[in-house]
Amino acid sequence: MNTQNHLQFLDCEGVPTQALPKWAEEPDWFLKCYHFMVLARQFDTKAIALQRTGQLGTYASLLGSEGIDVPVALSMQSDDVLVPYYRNHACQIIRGLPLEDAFLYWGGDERGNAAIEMGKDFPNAVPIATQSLHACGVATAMKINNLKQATVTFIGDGGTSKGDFMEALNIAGVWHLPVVFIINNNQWAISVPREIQSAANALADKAIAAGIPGIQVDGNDVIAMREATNQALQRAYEGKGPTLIEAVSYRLCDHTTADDATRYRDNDELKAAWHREPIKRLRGHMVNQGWWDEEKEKALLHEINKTVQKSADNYIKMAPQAVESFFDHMYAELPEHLVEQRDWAVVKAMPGGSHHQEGE
Amino acid sequence: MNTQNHLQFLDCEGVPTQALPKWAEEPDWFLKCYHFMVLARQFDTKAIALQRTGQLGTYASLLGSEGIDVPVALSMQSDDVLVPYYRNHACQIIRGLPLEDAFLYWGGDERGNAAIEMGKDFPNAVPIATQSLHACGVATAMKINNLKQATVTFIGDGGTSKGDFMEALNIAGVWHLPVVFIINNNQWAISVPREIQSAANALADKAIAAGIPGIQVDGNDVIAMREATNQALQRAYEGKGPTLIEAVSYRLCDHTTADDATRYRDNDELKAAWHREPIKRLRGHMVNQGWWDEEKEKALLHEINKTVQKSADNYIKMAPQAVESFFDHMYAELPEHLVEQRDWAVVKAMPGGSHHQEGE
Amino acid sequence: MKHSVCLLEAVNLALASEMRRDDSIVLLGEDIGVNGGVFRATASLREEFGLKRVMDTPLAETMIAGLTVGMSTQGLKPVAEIQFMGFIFPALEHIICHAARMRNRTRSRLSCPMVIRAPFGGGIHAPEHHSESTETLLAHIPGLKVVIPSSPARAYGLLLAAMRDPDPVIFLEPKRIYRSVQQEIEDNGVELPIGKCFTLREGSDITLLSWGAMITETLEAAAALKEQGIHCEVIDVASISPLDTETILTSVRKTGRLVIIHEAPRNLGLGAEIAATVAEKALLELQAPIARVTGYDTVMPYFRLENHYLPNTQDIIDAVTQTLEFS
Amino acid sequence: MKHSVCLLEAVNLALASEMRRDDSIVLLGEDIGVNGGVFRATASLREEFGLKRVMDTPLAETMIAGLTVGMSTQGLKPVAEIQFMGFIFPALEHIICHAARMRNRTRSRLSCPMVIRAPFGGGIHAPEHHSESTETLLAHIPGLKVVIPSSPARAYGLLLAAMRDPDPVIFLEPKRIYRSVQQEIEDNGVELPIGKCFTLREGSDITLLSWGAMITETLEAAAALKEQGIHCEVIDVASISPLDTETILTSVRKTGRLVIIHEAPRNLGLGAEIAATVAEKALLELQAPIARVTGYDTVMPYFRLENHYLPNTQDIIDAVTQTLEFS
Ligand SMILES: Cc1ncc(C[n+]2csc(CCOP(=O)(O)OP(=O)(O)O)c2C)c(N)n1
Ligand SMILES: Cc1ncc(C[n+]2csc(CCOP(=O)(O)OP(=O)(O)O)c2C)c(N)n1
Ligand SMILES: [Mg+2]
Ligand SMILES: [Mg+2]
Repeated sequence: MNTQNHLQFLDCEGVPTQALPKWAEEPDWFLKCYHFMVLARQFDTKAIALQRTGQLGTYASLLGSEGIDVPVALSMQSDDVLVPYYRNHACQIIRGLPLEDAFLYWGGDERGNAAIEMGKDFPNAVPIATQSLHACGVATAMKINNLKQATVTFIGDGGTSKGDFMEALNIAGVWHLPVVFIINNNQWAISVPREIQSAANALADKAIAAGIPGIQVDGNDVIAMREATNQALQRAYEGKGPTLIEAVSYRLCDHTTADDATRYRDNDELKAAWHREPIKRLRGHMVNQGWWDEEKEKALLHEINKTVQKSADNYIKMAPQAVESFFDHMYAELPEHLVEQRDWAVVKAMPGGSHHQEGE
Repeated sequence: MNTQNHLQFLDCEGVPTQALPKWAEEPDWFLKCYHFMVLARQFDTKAIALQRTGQLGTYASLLGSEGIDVPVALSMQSDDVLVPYYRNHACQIIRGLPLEDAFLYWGGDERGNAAIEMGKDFPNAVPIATQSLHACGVATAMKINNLKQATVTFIGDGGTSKGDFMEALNIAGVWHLPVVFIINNNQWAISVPREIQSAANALADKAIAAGIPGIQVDGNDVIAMREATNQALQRAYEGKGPTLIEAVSYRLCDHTTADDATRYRDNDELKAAWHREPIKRLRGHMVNQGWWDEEKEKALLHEINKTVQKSADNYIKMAPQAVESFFDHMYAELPEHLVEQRDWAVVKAMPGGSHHQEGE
Repeated sequence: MKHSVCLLEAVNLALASEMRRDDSIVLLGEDIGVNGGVFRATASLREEFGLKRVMDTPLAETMIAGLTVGMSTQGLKPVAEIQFMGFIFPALEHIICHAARMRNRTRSRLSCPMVIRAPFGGGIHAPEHHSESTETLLAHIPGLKVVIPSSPARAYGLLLAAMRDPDPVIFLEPKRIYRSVQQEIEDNGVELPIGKCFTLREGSDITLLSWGAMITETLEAAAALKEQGIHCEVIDVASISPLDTETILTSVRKTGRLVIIHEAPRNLGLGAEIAATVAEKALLELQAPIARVTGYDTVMPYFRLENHYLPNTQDIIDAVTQTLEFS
Repeated sequence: MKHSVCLLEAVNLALASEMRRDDSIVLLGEDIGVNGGVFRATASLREEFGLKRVMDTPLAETMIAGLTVGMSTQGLKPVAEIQFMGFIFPALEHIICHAARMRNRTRSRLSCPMVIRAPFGGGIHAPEHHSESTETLLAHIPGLKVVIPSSPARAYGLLLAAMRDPDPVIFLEPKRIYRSVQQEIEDNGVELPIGKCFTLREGSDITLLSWGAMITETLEAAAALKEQGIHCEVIDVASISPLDTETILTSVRKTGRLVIIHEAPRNLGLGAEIAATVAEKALLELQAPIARVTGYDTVMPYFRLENHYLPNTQDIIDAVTQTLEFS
């Protein structure tokens, strides 16, 4: 098995490096893909701006992952299930998460995980790598219920070092689960570079340990990502089991808004990475194909800008949750002691109210 | 990398399947190896007998692992460190654990882990796979202190599915640690067969995920085991990093004395495995070489029988630990509340004494 | 149909019964299939329900818990077995960070109806790590329910309730009494309430609170004390989270005296919470300090000394006597 | 030389100071090297002590804990950082089953002198899982020591003690007050005792017990109450395991009233053990029920509502007032 076959179709300027797949002859998919990549990036810019002005909490930028998330989301069926990590806003938004709700989540409000449009998709996973096992559980349910569906789950390069991820690959192999694992190998786990995570030649090699297919893909190349994802999904739908895709990208941003990457990362490396970034590359291809021009670009930016701004405004206008909301979803039915504590919390939230309960 | 190279020198009858290494010309090592394998097996028989008569607790038989543990122990230097799982009595005994203490441990007495002869070796690990990480910690200490030593750690085939093991391979690869991982792949984890543990072609393939060398070895062939272990140890001593050895064997016994393998295991499979067992194979080779005969066999059995019997007698005669012993090693210095509780326990152990403390 | 069963068989009965009723229930764990579990709690279920509903897993507790969380969000009701409670630690991240939080995190969009079963407690002469009582670690976690049966009937009824609960339930089985008592129970699918204590014996002089295997010694002590004319009220806490504070307070208000008995270490054992709550809500009704008869704050010793670690009947009798003598 | 430092810098100072004194101390954790830790607790230590003593690890808490156990048995004194306490769960098996047990298991042949540091607690507007106070899970485990500083000086002195302790110490750093107060401390290598409370303020009317970040609000409440003529004794528990019961009892015997304040959930929070112990040993000296001012038994809400979860100064004042009014 040779997992190091680095799948690539477009070079950094968007020029094909090999014959393109048949589907790439039509512009429609590319236009849609480009639309969402630009949307994702504008959402990102806005989120950072909101954070800088105190209107959002610590935020994990998606910058540099557009070329992975967008083609993956576009390849999935709506009844597939997404089990994301915390950097898949682009994927989530395409699958239906309203922009408002995406802001809400990063604004420190649980309602950001509640949108009915998310269906059975999982919310963001903050504890690293735990999502890989949840995805296997979801895929097990699909398999038990004989559904022709697949589960797609993401993880960072750092996350691949945690036991959960490796246990997940392993069980997916043994149980032949309809699950697609996608590593966003953006080369950094906060300050820790890829080579300190593992001595594996490629992170895709971790598939070998689990006896499943693994492939390394250029994560800045949407054609390669679509190809790899589609094949993996087909395998899943056809009962042929799991696939591991290592999407090689670069974290073009700080780890989060609470991080300062200049403390540990070389500026030249970052510069070089910008040269490979996915939006420019796709635009290059579209322009070369005659599908895109300055004017269309301008119109798109304008439209998306409006959408994002409106969502941000809606987000900011949204009334906060009631205090009791953090009690109300602890259990399907609130136990006695929580009813009591909920009352204290409500009273405390009133002017002059106190947290401390009445003595007997 | 081809990890599936199944290393083997002797067939089931002890007939060479390929040219033997140079060192195999001399009988000494083989005689020693044979001695300890027989000792291990007799210890095992005695332990099971003691368990059946209520003089030992639940006991994990070593039957079928003699061909792995003995050559590994004989290959190690005394200042190497052993980090065992719970089925390495043979290895531990060769490294100095008195037979009495081995009985003591399985007799439910912590003193069985205390023998000064164990040096810095770890006691048995009951929580599966945790030892793999401890071994990496030990190897890290060796590396930091610039010692030309190696850490050797064992695990079962079942244990290779637990995150700890995979995290351990991974860190050993990244930090280039002087550690040798040995999988005793005895095909079963209690009732769960090897193929339900992993879809990997070989468990040795898990090395690829960590970017380290892995090799599959016939675990019933002491020559192969010595070769593989020696090479791995040399690599470690020379600062060349870790090695994973998958020793293919068979659990010739129940999982423990609390288990009944007939519930889940085919008798034919067991019978076939007895044909491959390590002691008969080594004896075949020694007889073929003219190093061994009936008479020597008889003398050895007699001698070892005496040794084992004497140790068992000593074990049974040993006075129990004082009650307070389970307090005295909780901390280097006993905190106040434990001093108080220790007193209650001592009083309670007296005739008519009670556990419950005096009120104030 | 009536069955004369021990606690272990009652677990098996409840699993089989509910699996017949509810197709969404699936079991997973180490050695639960052909082997029927190392204690035989799942014996013959593989035969009846097949590979897809009784799944032997690879050896990885983190994985078991993670799979369970995943499955439970998608319409299945997984019942996972952790072979011994001493091996539950790798599962805690998934239990604490996900099972206990999914409903709240998603404002009820997703939830985790799931059961994790594990035998626990000492006294069966087992090797190290096979005798723990670390229920505190689970009872402390908001979002979980933690249930401990102490008789075949309660095992049957509470396990049914656990499987029907819309939220994650940790079901701890006191293995020391897995086979100690047989009881006639009817396999009628009737559950017992989670979140309620069971008063096993009424009495007016003192309240004895316990759960799990220690109920045996607690009842023994109560019977012995009766001979001396002392009337103990014996309550099986059963649901250690959420706690049925009302029943406990009512009893203590009646008797004025309380002894709590548990195997777990004293420090931050559940006895602490119960004592604190009672002292807070019924201080003036207490006629004596609350006594706790517990395991020590040490590691459970290897089995040769484990009986010195475990509270026994005499300990309880002594604690009751002292509490009654207090003035 | 005197340094004016905040709690975070005091941690850094203690680490540097002891690493200079003791070659066997090595640090490991995620992002502790070049980055100096996500909070900068290990800033500049990589530069001073090199790669071999300040080790960035792959992202795996189980591994960090397992390595730490292994190293500690071989003559090193590892000090591991868990980036946030919310990520400590994968480390628990190694902490509970090995670090806490190695000495006992081997009758002191091997031991685990090691420190695990983790920032904990809410109030910094962090994402989910970055605000937990699950100290109960560690304090309940026999064989560990659990220490929580609440000022720069105590951070410095207690961390030195932790690094010199022959047994495993969990060192929890209240990140809400990482930078809130500057204090002059001398880098003189003088440790403070583990296992002892610190009386921060003497008073005769009521005892207030707390630890970590909540000490701030507790002292504020005491100051405000002073204005009303109420004299609070304020005790920083500091070592939550083993607990300094003596100092606590002495104070409560003097004041007759006790309020315990903590961020962790109420149910089985450490307040439960303290209240139970005090009620047991000093029942007759108590003039009012012990009050617990705590977090709720819910998941810590996302940060928009976290201030509603955290106890505040007014809560403490109210609890004191009610306790004093009790009769
Ligand atoms: C179990 C756990 N440990 C530590 C953290 C803190 N943490 C958050 S993100 C991160 C780095 C993750 O890097 P990677 O997996 O490469 O994903 P990326 O952020 O680069 O996309 C760390 C250490 C966490 N969230 N969960
Ligand atoms: C973490 C953990 N989970 C479960 C167990 C219970 N258990 C003990 S041995 C065993 C099977 C181990 O099989 P394997 O690793 O193949 O080793 P073998 O016993 O076959 O040598 C199990 C499940 C345990 N000891 N630790
Ligand atoms: Mg990354
Ligand atoms: Mg095995």
